[in-house]
Amino acid sequence: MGMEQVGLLPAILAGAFVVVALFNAFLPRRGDWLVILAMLAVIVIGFLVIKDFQTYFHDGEFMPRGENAYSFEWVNIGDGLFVIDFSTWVDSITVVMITVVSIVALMVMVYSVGYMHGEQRYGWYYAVLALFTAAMLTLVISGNLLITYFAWEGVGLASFLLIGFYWERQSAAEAAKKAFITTRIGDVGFLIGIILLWREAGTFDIQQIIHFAEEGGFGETYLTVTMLFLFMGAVGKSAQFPLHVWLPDAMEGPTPVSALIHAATMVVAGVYLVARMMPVFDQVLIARDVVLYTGLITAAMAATMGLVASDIKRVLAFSTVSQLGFMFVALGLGSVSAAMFHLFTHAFFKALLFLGSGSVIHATERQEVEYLGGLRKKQPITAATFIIGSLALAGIIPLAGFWSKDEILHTSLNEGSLPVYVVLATTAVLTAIYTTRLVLLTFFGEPRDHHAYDHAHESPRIMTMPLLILSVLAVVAGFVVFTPVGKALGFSGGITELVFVEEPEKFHFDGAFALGATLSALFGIGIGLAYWWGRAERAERARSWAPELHALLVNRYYMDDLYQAIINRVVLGAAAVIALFDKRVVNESGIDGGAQSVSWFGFRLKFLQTGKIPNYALAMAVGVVALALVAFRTS
Amino acid sequence: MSSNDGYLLLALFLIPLGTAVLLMFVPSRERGAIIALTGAASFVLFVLSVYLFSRFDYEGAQFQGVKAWTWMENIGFLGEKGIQLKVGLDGIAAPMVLLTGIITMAGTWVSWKIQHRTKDFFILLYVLVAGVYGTFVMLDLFFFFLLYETAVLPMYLLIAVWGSTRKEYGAMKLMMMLVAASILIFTGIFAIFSEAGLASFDLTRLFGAHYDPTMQKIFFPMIAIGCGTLGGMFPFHAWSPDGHAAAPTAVSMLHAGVLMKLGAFGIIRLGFQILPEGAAFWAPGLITVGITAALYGAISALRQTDLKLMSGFSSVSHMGYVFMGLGTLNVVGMSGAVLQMFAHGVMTALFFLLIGGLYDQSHNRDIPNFSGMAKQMPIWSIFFIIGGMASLGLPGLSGFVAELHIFVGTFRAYPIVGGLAVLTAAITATYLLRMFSQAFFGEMNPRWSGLKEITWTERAGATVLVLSILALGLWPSPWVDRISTTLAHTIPGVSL
Amino acid sequence: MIPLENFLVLSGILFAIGFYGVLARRSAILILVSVELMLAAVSINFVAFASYLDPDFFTGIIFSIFVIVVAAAEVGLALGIVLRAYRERATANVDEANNLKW
Amino acid sequence: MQRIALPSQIDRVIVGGSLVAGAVLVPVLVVLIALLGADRISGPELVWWLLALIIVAAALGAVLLRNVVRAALCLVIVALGIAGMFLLLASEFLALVQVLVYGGGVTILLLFGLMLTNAQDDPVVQDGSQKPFAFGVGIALGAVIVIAMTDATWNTGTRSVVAFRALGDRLYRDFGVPFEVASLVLLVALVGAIAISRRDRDEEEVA
Amino acid sequence: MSDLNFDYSLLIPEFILAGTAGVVLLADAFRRELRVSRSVLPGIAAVGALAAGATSLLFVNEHDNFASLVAVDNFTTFFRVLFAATLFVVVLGSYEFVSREIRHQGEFYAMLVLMTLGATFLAAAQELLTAYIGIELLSFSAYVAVSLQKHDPRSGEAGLKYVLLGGVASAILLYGLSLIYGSAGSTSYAEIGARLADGTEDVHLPLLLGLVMLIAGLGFKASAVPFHMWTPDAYEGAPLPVTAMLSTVSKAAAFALFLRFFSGPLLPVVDDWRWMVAVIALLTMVVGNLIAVQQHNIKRLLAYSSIGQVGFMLMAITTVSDASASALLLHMGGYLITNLAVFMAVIAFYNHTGTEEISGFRGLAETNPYLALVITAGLFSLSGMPLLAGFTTKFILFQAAADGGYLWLVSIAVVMSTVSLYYYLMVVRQMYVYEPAGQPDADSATVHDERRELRWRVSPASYVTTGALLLAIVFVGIYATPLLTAADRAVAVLFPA
Repeated sequence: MGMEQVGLLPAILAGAFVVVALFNAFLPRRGDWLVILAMLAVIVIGFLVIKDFQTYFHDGEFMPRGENAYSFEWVNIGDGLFVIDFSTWVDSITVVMITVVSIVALMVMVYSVGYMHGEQRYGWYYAVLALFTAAMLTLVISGNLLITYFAWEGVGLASFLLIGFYWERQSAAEAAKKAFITTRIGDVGFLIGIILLWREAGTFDIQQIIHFAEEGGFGETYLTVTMLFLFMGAVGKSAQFPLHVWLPDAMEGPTPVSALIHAATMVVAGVYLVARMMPVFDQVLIARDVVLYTGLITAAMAATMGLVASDIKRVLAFSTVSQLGFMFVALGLGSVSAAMFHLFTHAFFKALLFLGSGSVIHATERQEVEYLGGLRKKQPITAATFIIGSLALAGIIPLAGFWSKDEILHTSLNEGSLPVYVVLATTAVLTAIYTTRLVLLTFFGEPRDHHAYDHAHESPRIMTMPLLILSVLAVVAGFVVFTPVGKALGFSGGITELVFVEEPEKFHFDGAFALGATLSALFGIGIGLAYWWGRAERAERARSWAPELHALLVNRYYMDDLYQAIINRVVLGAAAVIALFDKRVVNESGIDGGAQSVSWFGFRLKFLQTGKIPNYALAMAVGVVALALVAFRTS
Repeated sequence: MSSNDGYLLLALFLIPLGTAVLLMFVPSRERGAIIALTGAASFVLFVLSVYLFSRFDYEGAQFQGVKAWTWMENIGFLGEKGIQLKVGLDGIAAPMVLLTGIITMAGTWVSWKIQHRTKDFFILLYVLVAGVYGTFVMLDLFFFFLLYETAVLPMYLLIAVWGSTRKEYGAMKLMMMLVAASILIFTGIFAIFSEAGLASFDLTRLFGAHYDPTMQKIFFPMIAIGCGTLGGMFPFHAWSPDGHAAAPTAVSMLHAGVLMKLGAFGIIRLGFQILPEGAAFWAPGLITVGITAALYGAISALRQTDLKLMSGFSSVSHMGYVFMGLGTLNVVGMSGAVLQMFAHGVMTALFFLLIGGLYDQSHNRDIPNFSGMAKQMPIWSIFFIIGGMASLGLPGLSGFVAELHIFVGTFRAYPIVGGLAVLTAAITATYLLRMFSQAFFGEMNPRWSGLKEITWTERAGATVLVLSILALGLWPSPWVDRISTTLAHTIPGVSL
Repeated sequence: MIPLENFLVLSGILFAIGFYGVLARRSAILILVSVELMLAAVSINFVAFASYLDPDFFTGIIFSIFVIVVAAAEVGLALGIVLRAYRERATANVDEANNLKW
Repeated sequence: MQRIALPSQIDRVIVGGSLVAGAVLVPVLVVLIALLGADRISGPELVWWLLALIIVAAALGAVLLRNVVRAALCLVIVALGIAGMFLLLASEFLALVQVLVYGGGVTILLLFGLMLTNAQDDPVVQDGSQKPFAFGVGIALGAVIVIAMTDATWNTGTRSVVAFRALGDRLYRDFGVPFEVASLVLLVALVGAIAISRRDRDEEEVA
Repeated sequence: MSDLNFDYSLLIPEFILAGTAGVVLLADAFRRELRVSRSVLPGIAAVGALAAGATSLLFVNEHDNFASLVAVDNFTTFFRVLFAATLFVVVLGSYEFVSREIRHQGEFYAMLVLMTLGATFLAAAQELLTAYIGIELLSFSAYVAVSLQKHDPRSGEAGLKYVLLGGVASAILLYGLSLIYGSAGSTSYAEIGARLADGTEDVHLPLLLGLVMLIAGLGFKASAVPFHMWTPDAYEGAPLPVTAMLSTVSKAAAFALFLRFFSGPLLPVVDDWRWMVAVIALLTMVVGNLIAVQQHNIKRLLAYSSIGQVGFMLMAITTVSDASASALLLHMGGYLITNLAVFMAVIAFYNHTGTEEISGFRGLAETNPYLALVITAGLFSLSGMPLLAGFTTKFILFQAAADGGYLWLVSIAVVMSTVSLYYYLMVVRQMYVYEPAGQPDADSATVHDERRELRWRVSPASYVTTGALLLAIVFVGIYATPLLTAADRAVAVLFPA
């Protein structure tokens, strides 16, 4: 079992999806075990694939281009003119992604057994989880941009289905719609980008495109435009400014789904994509700058919004958006390694946080922080793991988040510029602040909704187990960058080398820098503690202190309203105009008018038929005379 | 494909014709007999269609299974092989035959619940089917057009008698517009025949004949508009929303599913294959019309509240892709057009089937009136969502494969238009998801608590259609190979 | 010798006068009278042509005989029909026979 | 129903017509005779002119006169004039036929018709409202014909009197079939006129 | 002169028809003495028609003429058979109608027979006089037949209009014939052709005028605009079988003469008359079809529709050639069959309902589906819908005209053909879409049974005739080869290679 069989990963889950989706009513426990078993099998095979990958790695002479490990010709027109290969591609990025996806997915699936217990459409839930994971795995192993797109849309579909899982709630239905349409707009760009790449390179194969780009096959402007289009897809999927609006709403879905899809895996597809295409981005620095600033704006903006959000999941969502912004900043600076590293660690602690918040929601059936509080007594495990996750997010040494965020900050100063670094560092402080706020309001202080508090209890073990596992990962995941750990994991040069294959560089650990980062995180935590410790009402004060700013943040910079206005006024307005055009001009004037004019002519002409013999004779006479006159004239 | 398969091609339209004739002699009270007869006929047709599609040798670009029977020869202006009953299949017609088989079967199944003059309905329906099949396999211009018109002929009664809402208006509009469009085809055919000077209507010979370039430039748009009207080409699409809104379920299915494809097929056969220079000259026009229609239909659909009207405009939009694909003049884009013909056929048939399943119970199709239908009719909703996803071009479903080819082909020729086309797909997503979120999700409207899930025949029909959507979406090569080989080798002036 | 044109012009004038009568008259019988004028003009033409251009076969003269006979028969038949119409509406005014129109 | 006495009508027509004809014809006759005397025209031509004048005048009378009986009688004059023309054209037989059929049968029929329909009761309605158009078209038609006739170059040959025998030969032998068909036409006219105009007394038999 | 052929056996079908007419008249006159009921009259007429048609078939591929007046060739045979068959169908299909509506049945059938006889002469004539007398026989018997529905004042009015305008038209035609006689110096087609081929410079204008008048006269018979004005009125007023005859035999005969005369003798001067026919064809198809849209009476509708059809047929005269001539004959055949089917069905309908209004056809599909089917098939065929005769014949006719270089005219014809579909659909809509008058709109089973009570049957004779015609429509629509072959052979004599 090796890299050639990597295609099995999604295939198994896809099979599970089909079986469970169609027959869940007939399966014991609605088939959740089937999906989890499939997931386990995937992990096993995934492990074997990585092992196989390591053998290449061990050869000293690393062969990341194991060539397209497996290829199946899906479409072939004109003998190679237009070919779509179902080819797989395994390299270091793939390995990271497979690891993240399979671990988080398994955790979420296990967790869901408890969380979703008793839900109607329980089987359907698992089926879609399987579908999602299959699509996500396809996305990361694909060696062909179109297949990537294929999977890209597949995860979007699964996301849509899961956000709208509680479709009886109008808000969920709306959120699902919003998520789908918003990401779809990004996908338009993605598809255009893919086709533009094909147009010049003549292939959809990623490696061939990269090769083509590196040889300078594309024109400069052309490639810039193309890569910006491609990046649109990433912006949509990874909820970057200005298409970030869907992700907070996506929290309408079940919380485990948020953990899996909207924190750990699907939303990082954009990061993955840019990382995957980085050699091409390298050819056009303008495009990379766009990536950088998009990430920067998003990171800062989302963090500020996270400060005031009241919904526990939304805070996490804004945090996700913000952290994704960090990753894009890294990518924009050309540092795939930093981005992927952050992606890796973020997946674990953010999944942990989401699952933890799910545990809270499960217990209290409330998710607004105003109504929570003091839960640490009722839910000690949840609280503990949640705090670990929060610290990781805030970037406290030596938790996972610290290492990766530090790497990004480091890169931003080294590769970027001071302003970029300042903004990012400020954002990191903000991150620490809202994280602290979240933790304090949820687990500390007095319970503000006693009804919810009284019914609260620790979640069952099936839910806490994944929390514990993930919290461990949130602690240790960052250590993989150290060479000994990497070697212990079977990567001879450590994971750093794995990620920095092209031009091996070391993990930039800089003591002073790290100290600064830690201090700034602690500073943020301090602010949070000082402000919210035991005093939830401070939120009210914040509102009165700067009402406009507060309103701006609570209303998410009015971007949702702006979009709504655009849709209502511009799009629907245009639709109304065109509908009117269709009705009046095309139908009533064009078609009915044509028919009526025939009828009108008939109506007029029929009165020639007066019924009087002399008139009839006159017609004949006129006919004869006219014909004769014309005849005479022409001859 | 051996030439003996020509007999099967002949059977393709003789069977429905025979069924129609047989039905005339079945007493209208014998519903069982009617159902048995139509069921058997549709199944046989389906099997035949699948068989022929699979037997088609995709390596060969030429017409396969060619058989000819002399009909008129050396009479009047007709010379050697003047008019023949000549059948044959190429890679463009093969998927169309398959499409017809699928939709005929599904359409027959869902029509069994018609109570009012069932027999007459099926007679007309099978005449229509005969016309459609015949047009696809016919290699004689005279019979091509005869059967083309045959497919249009029963529409008036089918809509006016068995339709709903503004059925008389819709029926009359549809019929008159389509027949009016035939004027242009008629004229074009006359001109082609005269210009070719072969004294023969044999299409394969007409393909090779010499036509004056000016003449081609004059008559290609006539053919394109004439056939395009049946294909819902903007701005001659006006019959489509109204006609579909009024038509009974199976008729909408067949009409939007197959008949509109007949229009595009006509453009390929008569326009591209006979008048290639005209086609080359007018290709930008086709592209313009196509992208306009795609955008126009999609934006109009945003505003529609009637489900069928929305599907109607959606069809206009999707058929716009077809014309766009044809206008690219390259194999990828044109293959996309043909794929889209198939894909749109199946998915629009699914739409109409499902809308019919709802309307028969609720007598209402207004989207704002519905809410939370997924609760009341989950199976129906799932089918609908699959159809919708196919329509908005979700990978893995048929629509994506087709649209991808069209986009790629268009980008090759006209990148900006291609961009607009991809954008249209996003608009499609918008109106479909608006509809889903409004009608399917949310609180269930108690007014509809009496609605039942769609019947078993409808489920069966929908399943067949969904399977077709998935088949093309997941494994397109059987289609693509047949189509692209034929396009690359049989149409002069088409680049790779 | 009288030029052929003389006869032809005369016949033409007669024909035109007859046609004028058909157009201007309202009485069915007077229309018949006018038609007879036209037919008479035809006869002149035929006979003139026959004797000037076709003296050997004089088909025109034969034709004229038929024309005269048919014209007479036509008058008879038409009168029958006119009488019937007259009985139904008590007028021979053709303008009033216009129930069938449009 | 008051019927106007036929004889007095005819008297008036004859007297009035003669006066009018005399007033017109005498000067013309004088002119023509003068021309003849000057050898400008031949004898037959003189006759032709006279006849033509009479024919045209009578034809005009037939279509213009308000009195229907006078109009019908004008037709007789035309018919007789044309018979004269036939004589000029050397077809005595045809002249005979013309006089018999027109001067006799047709005219009588028409007069009977006039009387049976009381057409003269209401003389003002005789001309229709489209008279101006009729006039224009009539002039135009006449002009067209005259232009055509005078424009042509007729290739006239020698004329000879048609022998009765030859005529009979041609009529009954060569054109035997049309002749027979003509008899069918007459049969139709006869049967039809009777069937149509007959007052049905046997109506009860029909039901 | 003595070399003329006086073989009277060539005229056997005509003699049979004439005899039939005589026998019918006598049998009616002496029916009391002979103790026969009136129902023998249609029998006699039908047998006569059959005999005439059958004997005509003896002359297939004969190429002879009678006294240079009447040609007996394939062309004649084609029309003889066509006319005899039409007569047979009309007599058979209208038997019930006539026994109810017509008082003078003997005269009526005799007139129908004599119309047919006149029409065959038109088709067979080799010489203008014969053609003329044929026209008059056809016209006279038509005048009489139109007026014979004596209890209906419309019949008398129609007869009056027809006979007066017919007189004018025949005068115009005669004047035209006299001019052609004068220009060519003969009335024989062959000689006219020969003389015109020698050059017409000397007599160009008279010839042109003659052509105009000839076209006007024949246009009157064929009801071409603007000489068509009598048509709607006469069709509406006439008894239904006569309308059927007028729209079929009378028209076809005019076209037979058109073909014979214009394709041979007038071919040398084709440039002089071609545009005239084209203009008239254009006017005819446009005016006929447009006015038809506004009609409420089925007979009137069919009258205008037949005018439209004449426009189409005139196109074939415009592009005179053997191809278009055979296409014309094919179309003529198809048109005759179709029109007869419609008329026979309308007659059957009228017999039961007594209405000619289009709105009276409401719900016919419920009350008599068979009849509705026949009418629908007929109307669709007239509008040129496929699988029916109209499509094939029209397609070939139009293609022939297009090949003749008149594509613009053809395209207008196709447009008008579409307009025609519109008004045919209005009739179809009444039959199929609307419920029978006075019926509730419901489809419960009980109402369904009650509807069954509304069903009525057509008489066996109507059933047989309409059924046979329906089959013929479909047969020609699907396999027109035999008819086209016959047409081709028929016109072969007009265009010797």
